[in-house]
Amino acid sequence: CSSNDDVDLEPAELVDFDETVEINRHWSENVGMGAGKNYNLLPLATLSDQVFAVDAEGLVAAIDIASGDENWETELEVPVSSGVGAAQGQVFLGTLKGEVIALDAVSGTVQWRKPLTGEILAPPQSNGREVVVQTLDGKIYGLQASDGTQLWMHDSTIPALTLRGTSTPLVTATSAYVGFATGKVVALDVKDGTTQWEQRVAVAQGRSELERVIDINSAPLLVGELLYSVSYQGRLVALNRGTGRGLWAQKESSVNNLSAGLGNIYITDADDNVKAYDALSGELVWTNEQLVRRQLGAPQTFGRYVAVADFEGYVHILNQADGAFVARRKVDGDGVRTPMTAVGDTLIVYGNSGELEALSIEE
Amino acid sequence: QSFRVNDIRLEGLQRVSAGTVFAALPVQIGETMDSVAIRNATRSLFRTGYFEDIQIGRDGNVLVIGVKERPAISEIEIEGNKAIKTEDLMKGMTDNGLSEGQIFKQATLEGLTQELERQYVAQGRYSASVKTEVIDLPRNQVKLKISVDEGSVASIKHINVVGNKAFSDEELGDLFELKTTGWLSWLNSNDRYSKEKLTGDLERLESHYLDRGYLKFNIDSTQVSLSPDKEAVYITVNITEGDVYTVSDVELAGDPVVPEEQIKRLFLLREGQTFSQVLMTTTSDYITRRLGNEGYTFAEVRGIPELNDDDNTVKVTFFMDPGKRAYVRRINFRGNTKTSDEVLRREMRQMEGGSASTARIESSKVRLERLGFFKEVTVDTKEVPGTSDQVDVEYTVEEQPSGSIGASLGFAQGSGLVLGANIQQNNWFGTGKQVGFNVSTSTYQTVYSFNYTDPYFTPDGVSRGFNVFFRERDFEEVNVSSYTTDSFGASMNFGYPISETERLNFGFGYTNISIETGAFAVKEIIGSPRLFDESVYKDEYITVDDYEDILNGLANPCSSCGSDYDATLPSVSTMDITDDLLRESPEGWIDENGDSFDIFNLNASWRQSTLNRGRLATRGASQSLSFELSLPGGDLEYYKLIYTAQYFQPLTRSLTLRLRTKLGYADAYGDTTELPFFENFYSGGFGSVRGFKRNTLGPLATPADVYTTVAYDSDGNGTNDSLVYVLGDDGQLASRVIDNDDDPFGGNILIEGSAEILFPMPFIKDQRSLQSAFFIDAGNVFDTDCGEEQLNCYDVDLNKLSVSAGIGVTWITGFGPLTFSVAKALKENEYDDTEFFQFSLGTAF
Amino acid sequence: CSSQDEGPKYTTEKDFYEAAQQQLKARQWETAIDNLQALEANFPFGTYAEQAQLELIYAYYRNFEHEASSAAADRFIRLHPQHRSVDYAFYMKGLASFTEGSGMFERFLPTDLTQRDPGAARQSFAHFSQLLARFPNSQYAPDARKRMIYLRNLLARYEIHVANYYMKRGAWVAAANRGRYVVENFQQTPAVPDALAVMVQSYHALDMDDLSANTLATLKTNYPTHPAFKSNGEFNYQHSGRLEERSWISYATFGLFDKKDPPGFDSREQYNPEYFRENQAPPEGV
Amino acid sequence: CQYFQFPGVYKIDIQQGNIVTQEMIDQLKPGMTKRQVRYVMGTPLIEDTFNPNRWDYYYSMAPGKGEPTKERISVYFEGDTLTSFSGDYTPNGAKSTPTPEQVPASDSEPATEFEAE
Repeated sequence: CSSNDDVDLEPAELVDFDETVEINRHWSENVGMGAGKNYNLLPLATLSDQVFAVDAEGLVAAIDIASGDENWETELEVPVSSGVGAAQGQVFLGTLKGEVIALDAVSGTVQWRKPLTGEILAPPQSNGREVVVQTLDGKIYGLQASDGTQLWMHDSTIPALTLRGTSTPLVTATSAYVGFATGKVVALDVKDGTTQWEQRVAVAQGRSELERVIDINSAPLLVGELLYSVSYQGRLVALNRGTGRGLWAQKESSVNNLSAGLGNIYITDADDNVKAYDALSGELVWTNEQLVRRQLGAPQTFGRYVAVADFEGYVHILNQADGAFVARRKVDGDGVRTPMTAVGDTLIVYGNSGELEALSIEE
Repeated sequence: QSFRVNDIRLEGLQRVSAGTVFAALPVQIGETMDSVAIRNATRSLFRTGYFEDIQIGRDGNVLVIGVKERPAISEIEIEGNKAIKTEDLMKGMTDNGLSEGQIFKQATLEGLTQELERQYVAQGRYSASVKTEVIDLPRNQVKLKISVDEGSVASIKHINVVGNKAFSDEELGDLFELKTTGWLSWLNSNDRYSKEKLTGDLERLESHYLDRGYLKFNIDSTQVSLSPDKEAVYITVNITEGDVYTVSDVELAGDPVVPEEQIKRLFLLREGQTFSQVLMTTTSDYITRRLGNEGYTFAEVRGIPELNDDDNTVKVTFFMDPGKRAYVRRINFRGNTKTSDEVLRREMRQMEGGSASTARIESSKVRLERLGFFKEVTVDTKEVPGTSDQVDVEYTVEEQPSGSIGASLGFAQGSGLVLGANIQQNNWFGTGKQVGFNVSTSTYQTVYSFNYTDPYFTPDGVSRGFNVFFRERDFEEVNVSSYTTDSFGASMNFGYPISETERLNFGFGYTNISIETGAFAVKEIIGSPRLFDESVYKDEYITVDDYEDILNGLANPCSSCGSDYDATLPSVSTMDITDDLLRESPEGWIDENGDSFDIFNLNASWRQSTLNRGRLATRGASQSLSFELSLPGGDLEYYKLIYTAQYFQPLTRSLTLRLRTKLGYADAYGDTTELPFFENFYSGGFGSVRGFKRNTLGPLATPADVYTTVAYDSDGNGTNDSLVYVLGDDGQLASRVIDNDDDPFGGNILIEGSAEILFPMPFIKDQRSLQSAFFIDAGNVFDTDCGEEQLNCYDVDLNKLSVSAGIGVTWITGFGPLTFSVAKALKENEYDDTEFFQFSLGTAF
Repeated sequence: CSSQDEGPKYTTEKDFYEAAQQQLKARQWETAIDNLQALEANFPFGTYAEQAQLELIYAYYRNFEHEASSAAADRFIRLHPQHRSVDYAFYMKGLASFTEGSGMFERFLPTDLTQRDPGAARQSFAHFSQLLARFPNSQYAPDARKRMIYLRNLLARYEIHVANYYMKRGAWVAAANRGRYVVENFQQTPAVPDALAVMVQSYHALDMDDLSANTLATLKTNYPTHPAFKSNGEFNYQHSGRLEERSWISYATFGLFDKKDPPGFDSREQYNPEYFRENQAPPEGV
Repeated sequence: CQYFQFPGVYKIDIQQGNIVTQEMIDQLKPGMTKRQVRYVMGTPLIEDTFNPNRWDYYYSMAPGKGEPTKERISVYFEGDTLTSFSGDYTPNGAKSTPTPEQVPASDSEPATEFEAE
């Protein structure tokens, strides 16, 4: 008789291929204890020639992108849950206790601290004058960048059960684009918080609480006049940044940030397929299913390639054109979950155990 | 074209009965049929759900209905389910019409898979998925194969309270029932998220703040978020604490039916004190209860805090609405199928047709529990429809065996197999009378006794009873020095309550007791060494050398004289015993007081009990002081004073501390020299100091001293026909000490005590007839005038107490209490016998 | 893996039903129940299904499984409300709770059911009255009616016992109300004469002589031979508490010996012919 | 049953009937309907089945220790309206009425009363 074999599936095996390019490592640094046990993303931030990283216990480090030398290091002694946001000489962080901290980008000294009401899981973003922060309880705060006084607050009611993590706001000179756990993208005036437009990305279906989760955890991506956003168990949409009207939409489900390059939008969906959609028409250009169930992080374009990292710490480099593997390198045994960032042709990867590496491709 | 139907024929029916089809058909024989009627018939037949396809045709004037039945489910197989057992899944399936033998409907199957997934989500298994497969079988049957991938349980990884300044995260964390995965989570699965538990936790959090004066405390929002792999749950609670409020004033409002000072005494909130919600609600409960006692059972009292934000103070006003004075119309009892109504009703302190008082209704419930006949008693007051001030009170009881009935096969430690019928029933045929007759034999005692007590001889609870007994006890068997007592007698007792919780009992009786001492009775009982009775032993003695010859004679019989060893005995000369040859033997008790007595005794006792249950109590206290006096003029004059007490103190919701003590003092008076040894106190064993052999603590008896004797041929006819003593070399008759193991002798002072922690047995649901406890027992027996050579005999000396610790379990079964214990001696005196495991079933000795 | 338990010995419906019939006749209730259940499971819509359900009710009852029998009857009523013998199901529900009160224990030991919890009796009375209301001319109606009378007497006698206790206790209002409850709710039961006597005695003790007088008048006219009347026709007020009747023994022993306790009123022998020995077996299934 | 008893036997209080106070009596006015009387005096515990026009408010208290007290007042009706009442009370409250204090405070044992629940 059929013994009840457990039906859970194994992550896909690594496919072997002949590497067509060389990955070389410029430098590698160690930043504190890394992302820690809980599932929280601690995105990096780059400003002029420095990259800023923070570990789960509040150690902030500023490292020179070219040389990899550490410019300064500050110990905040408070659990940081939001990763780093940076703009015009200032670095911003959010903590589990709902406090926003601003540091001077050059010296690393704390400029001001501002307590808010909810956990901050996404890095505060700033355009130099205002800082926009989203807290887990569905509130968006506009703060004065110089001293942290609160300018405005936009509130939205969020469903009882949501996915861990919030969408990082996209802040421009005039407006702030934010994705909510309600499956909506909202454009707010950055000075007074009034709603410019609001667009629904996904509609909740299904009976159980779980089937009705349609969080937008990915940060809105601005490419030219179009704003791209994807929700969980919902859709990938392209919206006009001024009016919010939808240009095209594809049925998609992802919690990771998007990336753009060579006219495509790159996405790693909930089943860990890497896909490329045409930015203007929304056509599916290519799909790479060879990394299924390897818990992929957000894709990151750099040079002519797009990189994704998985739970075993491998960084896979694919061609932006056809999605084929070109190279692979193991960065951090504990895995890489935090979204990577790119400056020109160098890719900066931050492993879960605190390993920070800068990579680039040898042609 | 319509036609008249004069017959109906059914084709294709397999399992569905013709009756069901006809019942569903809207058309009867004799009616006219047209296309509209045919369509209706088809539709109504489809609605029965039994048929996949229906053809209605015509054969002349016969209506032909061809049906193809939907397949019936012959078997349902579920696999891969561990968390939810197959029976629960099956039950869920049968509830919505999917079970073996039922007709298979696709719609219900979809509904079912969603139902299963919903059940798994409810259990926190968010990543569960259910796949179904329908396999066709012959004879139009199908097999359902359901494979379940339960995934792993989403466990709580992180609970984060944002905005708490006054209390640390750990302090607030303790309030939560939901916990992050800890090392015990596999057992109590407290790291599994559930909505109900979260709401409970939030209420506890709120009352934690409100009880400490944070009146403006508010839970702004809570978020429950799930990691993308659906295996980790994060709970965030955002709060604003607000300031601490102190009480500025406490007032009463509404019409007080009871003088205000009496109510003011109940206030738990005082001016200047930090406000506490729990104190406010408890105060209003006390006031409601106080009004209830006054007869206003419909009274409602609400405490309203008025906040004054500028100086952070709060004025508390208690609004009292006594409502109508309520009266009890009828008191009903439910569940007493064995116990008669009067036995319950006579415990009532609340009268029908009288003003209802919550205190009396409540204390009546406690009195029912104290009877010990019921496992559980619940009380419920219902308003009488049509009146605004009358209530009916309903007591629901669940009966439990009250005593042991039927031939009880008991095995008590030390007294061996207790055989025979010893029936002790405290609720004889449900009449509440205590009746017991005991015909039991065991190695240690044979007892024939009958006792009868009517606790309610008068309505006020004056009890009257008597008992008659015949008892033969052989103390040797139960590790006490060798003697047997035969006693019989009768006694009469009566008692009456002197307050709600106290009773006085009196009794007087006659007992006749006679003692036979064995040959080796210990010195304390009868002096030794002593000469044996003349019939067997001549009062003569022989010299030591003759004694050795006899022994040698015995040791190596001569080879020539055949098997008959007697012939070789040397002839010896015997001499008469003179008193100076007798050893000095101090008088024992029997020498001084004789060995058969007629005693008239009088006993009186005072008993007080506020225990919450008759058996296996868990709260309250009870104590009793009893005094027994054998009246002067009887053959024996002694008195006995015994004090026992126990006290329960709940420690936590499930643990209770129980302290127990038993003190005894007895002594003789008048012309009885010393307390009769058979009335001595003993200690050790079950029910006193566990971990020690039964009755072995305390003074030991000094073994008897016995003259040496030998058989010899007095008249030279070649056979040993009489026994004679031997002259020792110290000029007196030789004697030796019988070194049987040191039998305990008991004493006239008993000190015993024990401290127990009662804990609920794990994995057992119905705890009501079970009690388990860690215990520390201590105790010993002392004697005011010990014999000179008596071992282990001390006057009262507390650090001579033997102490043991262990675990004991008591279980009330139909046969009576089954008790066993495992104990280790912590401190033991030199001669104590320890015993690790002890148990007794049926009515222990 | 799910080992196939030795499948039903019988293959067709008819065999199941025949087997069950023999077992019922041979009083093997246990096996009959199993067969009937197997029949119903495998042939839910067969010709014998309904009949099997009826037999099941009867088998459970005779096997002392009162709850199961009552539940099976409920199920039958729900499934076949218009079935021609659905009245049997109602009747059996009444019967199940009728004998509920006297389980194994009471059957062998002489217990006076009128002093025990009347809950089961009240429930049985309700079921029977439902039967009479819906099927007045069912074949079980006469027997149900007889049982209802027995139950009503039992409930009334229970009230009198309580009244007697309250009189012993000296709670006269309680006793009077219990008496009045019987007179108002249990007319024509043999307990009424005792109820009237209780009311006479209670009102007398409450010094409400006018109430006591006219209740006495009703008692005298309807039940002149009630034991409470003394030979000369006067009412014997047992509880007047006059001291002189007490013997010197009870005096000397504080009333412990030879205490004459007022017995209360119990004229069952005279007015309450022991109608119905309830362990008479109920009629076989139809 | 007041036969000679043990010294000091604890007897419980037997309280029967409706507690009637002077304020209740003062509110009674002839002509009130039965519902009004019932609101003021409460439901009478003794009702005569044969004579609906007469309500008896009887109160008795036989305490464990001490003298039993008895109060009685009967109320008569014509149809639905109150005509007269007689018994131990007089409208202007001449007779001392058992104020609630005389009803002894709760006699339950203090220790377990509150924590019994």
